[in-house]
Amino acid sequence: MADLAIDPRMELNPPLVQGGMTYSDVTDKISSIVEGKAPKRWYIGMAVAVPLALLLFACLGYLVATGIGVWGNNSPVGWGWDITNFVWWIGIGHAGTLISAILFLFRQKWRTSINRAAEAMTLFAVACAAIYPLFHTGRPWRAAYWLFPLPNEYLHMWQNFRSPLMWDVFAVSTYGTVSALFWFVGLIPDLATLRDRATTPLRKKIYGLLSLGWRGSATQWRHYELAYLLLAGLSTPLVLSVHSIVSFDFATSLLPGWHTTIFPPYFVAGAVFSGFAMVVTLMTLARWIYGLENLITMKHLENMCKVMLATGMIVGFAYGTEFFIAWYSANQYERFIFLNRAFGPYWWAYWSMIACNVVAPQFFWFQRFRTSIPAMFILSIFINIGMWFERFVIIATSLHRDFLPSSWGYFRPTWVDIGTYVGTIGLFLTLFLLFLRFLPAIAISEVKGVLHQQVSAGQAAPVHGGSH
Amino acid sequence: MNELIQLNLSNLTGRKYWRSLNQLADTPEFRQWVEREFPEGASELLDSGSRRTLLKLMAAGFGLAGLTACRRPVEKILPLSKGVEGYVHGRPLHYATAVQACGAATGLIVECNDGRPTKVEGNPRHPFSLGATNAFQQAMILDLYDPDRARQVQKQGVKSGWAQFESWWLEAASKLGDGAGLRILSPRTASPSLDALKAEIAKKYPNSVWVEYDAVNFDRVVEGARLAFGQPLMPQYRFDQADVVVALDCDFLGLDTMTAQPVKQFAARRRPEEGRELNRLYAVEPNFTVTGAMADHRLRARASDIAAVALALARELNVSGAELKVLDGAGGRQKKFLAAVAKDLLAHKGRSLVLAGPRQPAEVHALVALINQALGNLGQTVSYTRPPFAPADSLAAVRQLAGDLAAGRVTVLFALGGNPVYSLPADHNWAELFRKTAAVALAFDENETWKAALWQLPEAHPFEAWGDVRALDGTASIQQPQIQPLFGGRSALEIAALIAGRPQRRGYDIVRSYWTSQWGADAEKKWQQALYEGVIEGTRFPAVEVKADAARVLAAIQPALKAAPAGIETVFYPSWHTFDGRFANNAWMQETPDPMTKLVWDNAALLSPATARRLGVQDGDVLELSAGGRQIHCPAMVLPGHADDSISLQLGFGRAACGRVGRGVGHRVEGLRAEANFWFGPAEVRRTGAKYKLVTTQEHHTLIEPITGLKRNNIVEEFTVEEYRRRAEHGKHEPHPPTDLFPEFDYSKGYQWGMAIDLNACIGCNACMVACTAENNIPVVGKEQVGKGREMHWIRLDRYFSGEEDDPQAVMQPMACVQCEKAPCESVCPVAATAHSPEGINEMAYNRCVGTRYCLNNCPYKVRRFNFLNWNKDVPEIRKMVFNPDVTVRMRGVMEKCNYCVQRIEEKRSQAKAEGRRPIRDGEVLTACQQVCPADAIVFGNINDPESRVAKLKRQARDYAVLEELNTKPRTTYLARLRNPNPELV
Amino acid sequence: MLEAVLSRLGLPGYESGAQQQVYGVIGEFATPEDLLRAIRTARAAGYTQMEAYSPFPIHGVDEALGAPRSPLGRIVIVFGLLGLSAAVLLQWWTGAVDYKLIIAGKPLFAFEPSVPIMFELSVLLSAFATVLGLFHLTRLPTYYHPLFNYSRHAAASNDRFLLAIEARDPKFRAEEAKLFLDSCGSLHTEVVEA
Amino acid sequence: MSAPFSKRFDTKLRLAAAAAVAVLGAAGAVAAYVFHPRQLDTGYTPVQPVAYSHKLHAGNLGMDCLYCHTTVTQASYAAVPMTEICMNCHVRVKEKSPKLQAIRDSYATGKPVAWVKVHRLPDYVYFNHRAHVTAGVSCVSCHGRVDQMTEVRQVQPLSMAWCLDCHRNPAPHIRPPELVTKLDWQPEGDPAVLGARLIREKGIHPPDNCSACHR
Repeated sequence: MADLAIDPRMELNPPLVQGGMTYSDVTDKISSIVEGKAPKRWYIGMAVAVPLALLLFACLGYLVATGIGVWGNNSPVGWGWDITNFVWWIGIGHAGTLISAILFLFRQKWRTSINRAAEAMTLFAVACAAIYPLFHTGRPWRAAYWLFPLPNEYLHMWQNFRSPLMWDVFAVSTYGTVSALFWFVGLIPDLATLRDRATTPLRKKIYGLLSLGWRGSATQWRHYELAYLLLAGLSTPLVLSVHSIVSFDFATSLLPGWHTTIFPPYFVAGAVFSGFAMVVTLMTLARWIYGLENLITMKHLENMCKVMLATGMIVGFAYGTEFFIAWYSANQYERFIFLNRAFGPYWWAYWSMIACNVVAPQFFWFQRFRTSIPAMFILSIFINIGMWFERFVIIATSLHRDFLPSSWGYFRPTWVDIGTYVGTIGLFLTLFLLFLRFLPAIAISEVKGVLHQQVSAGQAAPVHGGSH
Repeated sequence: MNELIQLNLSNLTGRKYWRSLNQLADTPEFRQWVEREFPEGASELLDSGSRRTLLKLMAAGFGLAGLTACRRPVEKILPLSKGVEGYVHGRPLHYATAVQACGAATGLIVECNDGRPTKVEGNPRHPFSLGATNAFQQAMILDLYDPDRARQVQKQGVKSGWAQFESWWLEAASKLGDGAGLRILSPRTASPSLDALKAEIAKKYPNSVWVEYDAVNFDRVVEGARLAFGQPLMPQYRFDQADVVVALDCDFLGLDTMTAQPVKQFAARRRPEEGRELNRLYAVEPNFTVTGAMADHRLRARASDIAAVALALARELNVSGAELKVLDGAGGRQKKFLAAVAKDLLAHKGRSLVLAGPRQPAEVHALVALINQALGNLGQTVSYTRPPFAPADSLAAVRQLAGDLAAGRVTVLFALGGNPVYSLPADHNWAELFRKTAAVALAFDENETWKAALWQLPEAHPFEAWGDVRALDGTASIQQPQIQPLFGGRSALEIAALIAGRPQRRGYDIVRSYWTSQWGADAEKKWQQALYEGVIEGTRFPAVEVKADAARVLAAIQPALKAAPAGIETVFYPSWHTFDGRFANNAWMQETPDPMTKLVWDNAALLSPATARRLGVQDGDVLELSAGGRQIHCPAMVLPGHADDSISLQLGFGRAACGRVGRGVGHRVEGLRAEANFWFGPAEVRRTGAKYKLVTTQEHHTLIEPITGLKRNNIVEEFTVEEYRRRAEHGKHEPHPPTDLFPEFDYSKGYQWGMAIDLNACIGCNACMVACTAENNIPVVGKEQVGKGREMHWIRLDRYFSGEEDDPQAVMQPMACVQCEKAPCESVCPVAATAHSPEGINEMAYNRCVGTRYCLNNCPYKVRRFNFLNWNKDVPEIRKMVFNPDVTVRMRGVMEKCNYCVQRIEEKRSQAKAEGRRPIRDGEVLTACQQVCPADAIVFGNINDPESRVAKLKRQARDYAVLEELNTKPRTTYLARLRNPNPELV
Repeated sequence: MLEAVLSRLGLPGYESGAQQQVYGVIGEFATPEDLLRAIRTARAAGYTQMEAYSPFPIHGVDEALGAPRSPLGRIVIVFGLLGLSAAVLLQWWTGAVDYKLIIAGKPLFAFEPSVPIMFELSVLLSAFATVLGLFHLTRLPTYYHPLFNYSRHAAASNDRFLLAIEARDPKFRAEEAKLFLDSCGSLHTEVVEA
Repeated sequence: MSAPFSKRFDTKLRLAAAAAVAVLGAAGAVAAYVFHPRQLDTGYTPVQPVAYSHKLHAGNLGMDCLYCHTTVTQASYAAVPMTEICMNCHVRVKEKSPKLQAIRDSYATGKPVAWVKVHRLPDYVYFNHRAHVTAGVSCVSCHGRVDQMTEVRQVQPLSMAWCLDCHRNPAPHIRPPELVTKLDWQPEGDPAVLGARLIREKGIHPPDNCSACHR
């Protein structure tokens, strides 16, 4: 974070809110997205996203009816795309919490106009992620047995809380819940704004109910600010814990390539990496759809590029460390598994990962790339792909050639694997577009708060006379 | 005893019998109920395996297993109306019987649950079983319930009946006169009762001919003895007496003897712990067989070069005193090898044994007999008795038959069993010839012969029919039915009786009367005893005193031994999957991998790496093989250690007329197999350019890592006898106990189950795999799924090659769940579906498993198997009769694995408790794999009892744990493979 | 029917004899600074029961209004510890007491593998406590409030800053208060009934 | 502009919320009771093809359970008797009774009588009568006072939890094996004391690991 710690005085310069906007301009601009008609581009987006989402449900239905055999999973590769996608989605979720919580604690004011969308992204990513652990058993109804420690008079049986999967259940569900709370608490004042602006009685009722009767009284703000701070404080260790615990799924096993101690930090860095990549992808899209240049400024995007550069380097370093430790451990299996990653049957996956995760972010050393929308869009896509490959490499290449050469195998995805994965992307985009359409995509009150500081620093014109 | 059989057969037909007593939840109400409850899943439910599966899905449906109880399917209990002697519902009954293959019988004991045979075991009293069986005999039980069996008497495919057939026959018989037009074609049989009937038929129809033919037979062995000693004889080997064994193209541990006896005897000499010194095995062979894998020294030679090798060996040993002409072919390396072998043999006169395989010509067998005689082995390690079957040159007889058929000299042809149209030499179009006459086919399934016949009669399974059979040494056994014919089939014996015009035609009467006439006075007692023991006293043939004049024999045979022509030759072998085609429709066998190639659901043209390189052939390239104007296509597969310029082909595939399992599986090589190259002969090879997908269960076949080229050392341990002796002096090396994070769990009390597997005894014969499949209701998944790595075998045989690719050594490693005390699978299961019993068994609770597959990922031995799909979905009703009622049938989404046959442990435990709460004795609980193992390589027991066999073995210096350094503390440990090399050859 | 019961109970909204009550006087200001100035003057003038309404939190308002610190933190701590102990109990009781299954020869209960769930449950309950605490302290959801009777209340969630002198203020006299707020530079002042 | 929601709305909202909580709580409690195996699984009393009364035979006539259920001491199943066994007596006793027609038919034709199963365990459960009976667990522990039932009724839930309760604390259910079929037998004093003694003497330790029942 060091490179991000902006001096409180410097943070206003260049101003985060541009185009000499006033409080009401902020309100109008953001609210208009929700109140006005959806632009054509939004419909284009939905036209792409919704069919894919439907494909997801088709694939899941087929899976449940037939069995895991419709995927490519086999012995020895018991986990394939299912868990790969799970880890990938969870990782993507991290950026949202990180932006809204950690940057909040670090007083990174520039977070304000992106945190809302980022949090939404978190929720939707977690939702997509949650699909996999549930369905990768092929019999999701059995989940009742293991997701919750239900006391029951029939079995006297309990979960095995030593299992990292059990930790996962708690970590992911907690993460999802807390993120949702955090997100909703942030929404309340803005929903009140929409309520007050509402022209139709229906909107007034809906937003009225959602905003819980928020009035913005000093008393409310007093508790509200503390609550927000506390949630941020809780989310920060939480977000770090989630991917650490996900990494335990692998780290606590004894499989060469999984059984390693650097996984927690390495996974968290990777998560932030991929998360920010996804934020950039979505923000550039949102900007394109709604023209939010003055709110999502180049400064936001450039900062995020810097974060990607930093985390990208951490991840790259982790790759190197793995090889070093493998060699240094003098453990035959460990050594083989890593050489096998780079030069075995899955070499293509490994080198795609390196190209996307280590090489691609290097462009961000240059401001030209950090400030070019097309460049960062493309690079962010590359990073998303690269991070998917990272998870695939970790899972598949470690599993397919473990201890006994007699039971070595190979994993080939089926069309159902692919459909399920693409489907979750569709679901994710659908949810995100709906969010853009019906909820304030940018935290109105927070932006005004920032604007107020600019005003008091004499950088903006808050009001042009009374707006009667 | 026989009353019992009569009774329980007269009661009900097998099917109903089973349905009722097993209380299958299959009543109409139940089915309706299911449909009501699960409109969508119902279809899946109704044809998904047994009701166990049904209920499991219901449990799933309600989320909590207990809730199933709240919806109560009405289940009926249908007790017998009248009792059956000795029958207790829920307690299996065991009956002794015997089955024969290729004229050799093996004694069996069949377990029957509620009237349905479910499991085959060896009969310890039978000299060729000694309590063990091979894989095929284990799989026979599945054939019994094969839904594709012939079910109906037909005339040219039109439904008919036994009565119609009999009247037709009486009609036809009346026209037969002296029987000049009568031909009977049957597999080799060694059945006293049938011999008696043959005699009657011969008396009734003096000019009739009874031809016996088997695609795999011992003709040449017997002929060889005739050459050597002037009379047709069958060699009887004593491998346990031989310190040095030289096998010339003889897979005596594998498919060249269909019995367990040689393995038992051989393995007895591979256990240094038992004090006797290790024997030494030299193998000279074209194909890389399991015998070759066990050999201490192995010489690759084409089948046609074996004669040269034998002759060279004979000269080295100076069998005749006179100088022998040696065929060219024995090259430099061979000479060195043979010199060493000869020296070793001479050093062990009377305690050595040379033998040749049934593929080799009679001359070679004669020469081998001579060698043994010269070494003074006759009467020591090999003796000769008269063969249990009528000796005859079946190829000549078949040629004659073809001629007669072609010339229309045959009016009625009986094909009693087997599948001649498929397996007879390709010189003639047998289907055509059969159609030229009134052919009567008694066939087990609607096979090629059935299709070509006029009358089509369903044959009874050996477990359905009375009979008697002789083992190779003459020992006779009664073949006792376990269940009434499921589809009203009859046995060859009964048809023969019909032909002979006997008044009594029931198999029981035929067999009973024959033996009563033999026994006279106390027949009843003897009969009871025969049924009970499974062998008949004093029927073994005495050894014949033989002496051959070396010079004369050599003079006679040397001209016959010709130098082998250069160039590629093809050799025909029985298949580990279908043997000669008879098991083609047996899914268990199709899915059990070939021990050397690990190939499933296919056969292939095996060739050496060098030859493959020369021909530019890779695995899966389809070859066109041609000889004598005949062509066949077969995919190639490179087998390290195979002899150059030789192609091994396995019989019994590409069945055109066969059940749903075997139809079109593999490629038919019989099309190339004529009288001239019946066993081997020159052939042309051409690449067709086509590709064919061959599926194996083992992707990587050595312990050498790719990329690094390092060897993995802690999986298989091998020592030479010398190294081992030195090691043994230091005693067993105990690994430094690693310091654990947590205190050890206390396993010091009560029974603690453990297993020791002797890699030095295991020959990799697959018997354990099939036995496990039968015992534990293990599903079959098919070629495609195996190709995806989804085979379900709880125990598998890992085969690793070592040494150079062209001439490697091989070692077999049976690998099942090793029951780790610190099981990596347990700690990762989120629902505790796999946990440890206080007795050290890593248990799998199927009904608890949710299917995360984490345990599979974390298992370093990769022995866990996952039901990726509902493998039991399409199991036909009749096929369900083979299920073991003591083991749950698993549904999809459930993990499963070996659990040391815990159902057998629990059975013995409750028995021991019922008998005054006595402790379970050592050796009382036998796991399925242990019980069947012909090499006694698997020992199971209580490791807490220092006197138990397993505990003793685990104290051996060669006992080791696979992947010891992972500190999983496996309960199954292995005894290192030992090799006993000849110093002169290393 | 229900209505009758409710009015007999005299619950909020059903008070018998809807006597006209006054919530207070609300004035509107253009900037936070103006608002703060107004509050300070009002305090100086002796008003104690006041409430400010703004589209975003303004630093200094609480001090100006003399409001106490929020007790939310203490609530959250308590629930956090509750979650922690719940996690320990759950894992210890299920594993070591209720069903003693031997898992990989490990102890029936150990601290190390229990940490993740201990942490997660603490965070979960803390988060719930935070949100429910917030709702409790700010009386959310409460859909009716006199503020909404103020004709320009919508401005409070947009770009205006309101100050209300409430009727319960001992010093409250509607007319005085109105004049007072105007004097503070209120752009629009109203007497708002409850 | 007037307020979007009236004061009454809040009141109603709170009342509704309170009501919802109350209803859900009640529903939960009811479900917990109804779905408890004690309620759900017990009491099943199917109509049998032959109106056989255990009360008459085992109770009034005092026939021993083992007379008909011959296999309990030898096998895992407690076999329902063969028609033959009924006929042992009923060739002479009530040989004309129309109630017994089904029995006589079965005996004549060899077709079994289709009794309806009362005590059903899920299929992946392997219960062994021999193991329990020989250890001294009385029939009554699982089947109740069958000797007082005209129609056999399931009196115990037969759920896994229920099995475990006894496996973890067998003492109250252990008696001398020769007395297992004496359904009305009561030891003088606390049965648990006697049970504990027998357990000590015979070294009975009921397993509670998975494969004890699931294979």
